[in-house]
Amino acid sequence: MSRRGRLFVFVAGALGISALFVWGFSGLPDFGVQPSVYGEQLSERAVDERHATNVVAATTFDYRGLDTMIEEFILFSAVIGILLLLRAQRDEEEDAPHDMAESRRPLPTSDAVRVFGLGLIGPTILFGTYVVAHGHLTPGGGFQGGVVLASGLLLVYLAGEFLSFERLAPEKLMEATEAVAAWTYVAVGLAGLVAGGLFLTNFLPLGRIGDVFSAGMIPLINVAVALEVAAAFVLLSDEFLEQAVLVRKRDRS
Amino acid sequence: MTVLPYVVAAWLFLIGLYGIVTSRNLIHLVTCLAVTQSSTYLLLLAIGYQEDATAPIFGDIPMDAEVVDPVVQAMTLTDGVVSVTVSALLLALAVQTHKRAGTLDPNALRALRG
Amino acid sequence: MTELPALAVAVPLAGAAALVGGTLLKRRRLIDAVAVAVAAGVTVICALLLVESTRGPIVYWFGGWEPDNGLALGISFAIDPIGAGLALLAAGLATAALVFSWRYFDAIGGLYHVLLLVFLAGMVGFTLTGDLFNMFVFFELMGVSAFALTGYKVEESEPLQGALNFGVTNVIGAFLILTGLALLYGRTGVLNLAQLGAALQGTEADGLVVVAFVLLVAGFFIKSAMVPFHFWLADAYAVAPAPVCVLLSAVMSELGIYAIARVYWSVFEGALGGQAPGIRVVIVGIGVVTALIAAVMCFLQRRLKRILAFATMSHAGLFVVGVGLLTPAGLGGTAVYVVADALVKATLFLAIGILLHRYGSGDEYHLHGRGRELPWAGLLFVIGGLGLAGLPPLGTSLGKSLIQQEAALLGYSWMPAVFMVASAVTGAAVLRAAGRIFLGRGTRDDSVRTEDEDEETETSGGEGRTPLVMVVPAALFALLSFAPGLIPAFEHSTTEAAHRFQDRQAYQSAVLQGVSPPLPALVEQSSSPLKGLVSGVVSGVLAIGLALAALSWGRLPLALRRAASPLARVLSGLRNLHSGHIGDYVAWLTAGLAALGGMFALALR
Amino acid sequence: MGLLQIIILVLVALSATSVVLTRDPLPQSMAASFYGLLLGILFFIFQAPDVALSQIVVGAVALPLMILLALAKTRGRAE
Repeated sequence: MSRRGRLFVFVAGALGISALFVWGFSGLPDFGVQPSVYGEQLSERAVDERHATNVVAATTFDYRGLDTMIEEFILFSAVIGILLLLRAQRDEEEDAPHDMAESRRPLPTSDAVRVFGLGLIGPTILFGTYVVAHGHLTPGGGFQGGVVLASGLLLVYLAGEFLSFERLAPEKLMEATEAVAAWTYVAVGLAGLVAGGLFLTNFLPLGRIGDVFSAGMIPLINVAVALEVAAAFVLLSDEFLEQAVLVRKRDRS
Repeated sequence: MTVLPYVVAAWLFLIGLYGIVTSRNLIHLVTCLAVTQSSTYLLLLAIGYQEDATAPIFGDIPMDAEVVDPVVQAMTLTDGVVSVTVSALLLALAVQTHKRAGTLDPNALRALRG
Repeated sequence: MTELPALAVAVPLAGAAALVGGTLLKRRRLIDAVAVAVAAGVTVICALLLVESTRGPIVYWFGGWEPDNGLALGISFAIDPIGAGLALLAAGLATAALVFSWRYFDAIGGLYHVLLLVFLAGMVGFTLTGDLFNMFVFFELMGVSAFALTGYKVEESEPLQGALNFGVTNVIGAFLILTGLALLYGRTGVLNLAQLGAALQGTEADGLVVVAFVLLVAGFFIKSAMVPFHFWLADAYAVAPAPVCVLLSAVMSELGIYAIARVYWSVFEGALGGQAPGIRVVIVGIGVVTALIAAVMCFLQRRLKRILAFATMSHAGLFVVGVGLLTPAGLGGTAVYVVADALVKATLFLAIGILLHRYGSGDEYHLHGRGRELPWAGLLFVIGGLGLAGLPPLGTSLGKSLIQQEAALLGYSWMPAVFMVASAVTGAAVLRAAGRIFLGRGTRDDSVRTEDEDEETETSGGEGRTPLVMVVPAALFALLSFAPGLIPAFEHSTTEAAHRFQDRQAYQSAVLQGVSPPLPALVEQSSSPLKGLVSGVVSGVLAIGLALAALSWGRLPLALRRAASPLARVLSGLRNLHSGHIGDYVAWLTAGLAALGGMFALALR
Repeated sequence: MGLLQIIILVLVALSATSVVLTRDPLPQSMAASFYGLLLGILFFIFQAPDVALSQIVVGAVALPLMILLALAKTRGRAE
């Protein structure tokens, strides 16, 4: 289709969809009034039943834990897919893999940036760990904390070199971490079976409300998710970074 | 004004689609797709929102306080992670496409005709 | 035994994660063996689930969160014979695809196997789940692993574009589903399918309910590639590796249709059921249009995989007709047809894989006459082509005749003509290609030079012999595709399953109260097998005739060829719509959604 | 609903529009980062701190970063 034809078809469709949305959305309750049956029920019982003060975490990791397990595998399979896609390409390009200590340096990093970056690494990792560990108590958890942890590792890249980043986070290790983390979630589910319940039934003591070690298996799952997310994110960045580095190298030569 | 969140959600959906339809760069297209997806976050959270209620986190608030719906938040969390994952995968495909075809412009990519 | 529902998903996922260890060790044969074993295990689990579900629905609450006072707190799997049957089909085909891949790819590591197992888990979970949001999550899992599998290796030029088009359109489909879900949640405040159905039961079908239904149907239509949401499908299938195509074509398209049936009968029927005739007109209409357009497109292709891609679409249109009749007999007939058709398409895709493996090409002109040394592969193609055409005693003929009978009862007396055209034309396209490849009939090359002379292949090609692990699955599927028509009990049990599938009250009480009411006694339907026999034979003969005509086109009278030239112009216009441009596809998707909404609005006013 | 909510909602709509209309992917990734941040703020106001936090780390940091890296990759070989 020509550009204009495409736009015409789209605009006609968009007008129709707008009408459809007006018709459908007008049946929704007014903004800010109605609590849902399901949500209200969970808010009422989560603290008593799960000893988790963060009801969102209790919902995500316990009441609707299967969703989260599948979501973790979405992340897992996307990373595997990207490895598959980009790896094929790297095999073709990496003709001479041993010459490169010098040319692998992507960008000269200024000292100021380096110091700043190094200074941030510690706090970032600390903050990430905190976010993960308190996921069942306060906002945060495995996903948010996992990305923060990965950013801590990426700061190494910012501060120093691609090489030291590679050394800190070798691809194989990250791949294994990712797989183990994904596997852990399933294992937690199976442990529920072994303990006599159904798949994903809590099998750990619930502890005292407000403690870091409370809310049964939720903190454990949070850690698994954090590892999964962090490893996935590092792998992705590494994969894309390596691509970028290879290109610069080629442009220079 | 009580319909504003729904209007904005609909707008995000349509403007994102507009971007995809008119895009001349696959990376731009993936970002537009992320905008489209954000419409679903807004819609879900707006449906679960309750005036004068607090976040469903009972750390510092009494047990009988009014809280907003935790289920929509759980769904939005899941949705958000799925979204960024899919975006990453599509970006990798775009990078790879660029490698094969030497361009990111959908108008120039016409190998799959008919 | 009670843990089977969870294991059906947990086993392939755990297997996939464990296989990553295998890829790090670089032991290819070990990976193959483990992957096949896991898939076979899932097949056994699904078979057990199928047997058990015939005794009544199986409900499994993850985390032990059983409903409290009839309110669902957690996520449930709710398994009935149709869902379990589809899961079994997916697992069986995945096992065969993995066996076939044993020797098919040389250079790939285990990441392919990991993704295939995740894909399997996604499909199984999608068919078993009883929760709308969970369905969305499995939809995405299926999608993500399928995009990656599609785009991973190069066969024809610009393959990644196929994966990108697939990815972008299907992700938009997922948004539509989620938006529909949000509307339903805003109205009812629940997510469990049975609970949603209970909440909507007897309510007035206002704009919100209709629009939610439209959004869900459109999202699932994207997955099952109904016109005008279909453009991505041929692009994706043309580039995916042949064993992956088996799963995409024989199961994934069907799952979109399954999902429509599932949400209609479990959620919407209570509110929209009074207007079933209006809904029927719209859905059946879309099915018919898709079946015919895709059949024409199918005949215009020269690459084997694209031929089959459009054949898949065309037959998916016929499935939609069957489901869209909104009666138990229509759904039961569709179930028979889906199983039979899946076996036929699996045979054909594996046969194409064998040709690709051997000759490094999947183009009927390039392969002209080269298949003479592989008469048995030619036989597979002929069985497949006749299967698409629905020639008795192949199972497809039974499924088609069941749907046609039911359609005629509902007043669609012209439906047999649609079925005959779609079946004959798609069958003819395959038979034509078979005639050219295996008999050396027809012209060696057409006047149009293709741009993809330097097509790369997904396997090394040029193999002197075809390994047994590739032949056996293909031959097995060819044999099995006769089974549905020859086992009389099959028809009976699918009809029964369809009755149960549509029993909303029983579904609700099984899920929410944990009580299964006794199964209703079935009214025996009087079927006239002779009628199906006639229309099946006619389409089979038509297919052969069309294929022969196409192969001897140059020798036909000039007048006839001239008369066809205006037709050719229309056809090239149709082909040009399939531009491979993602912007075009999304524009059509937008317009299609609006049109679908408009049609339902008129039908349900 | 409060004035703050209205203002942020309007800003979100405007920002999304600017993300789409910025045709060059490099400035677009910056616009997307800003948009992610705005959404995060909106979610805080909607009493969804978990989602807000996730939106900020993912939408404002992770996704734009990946876009930048993909760009670096494709820019390098632009002819």
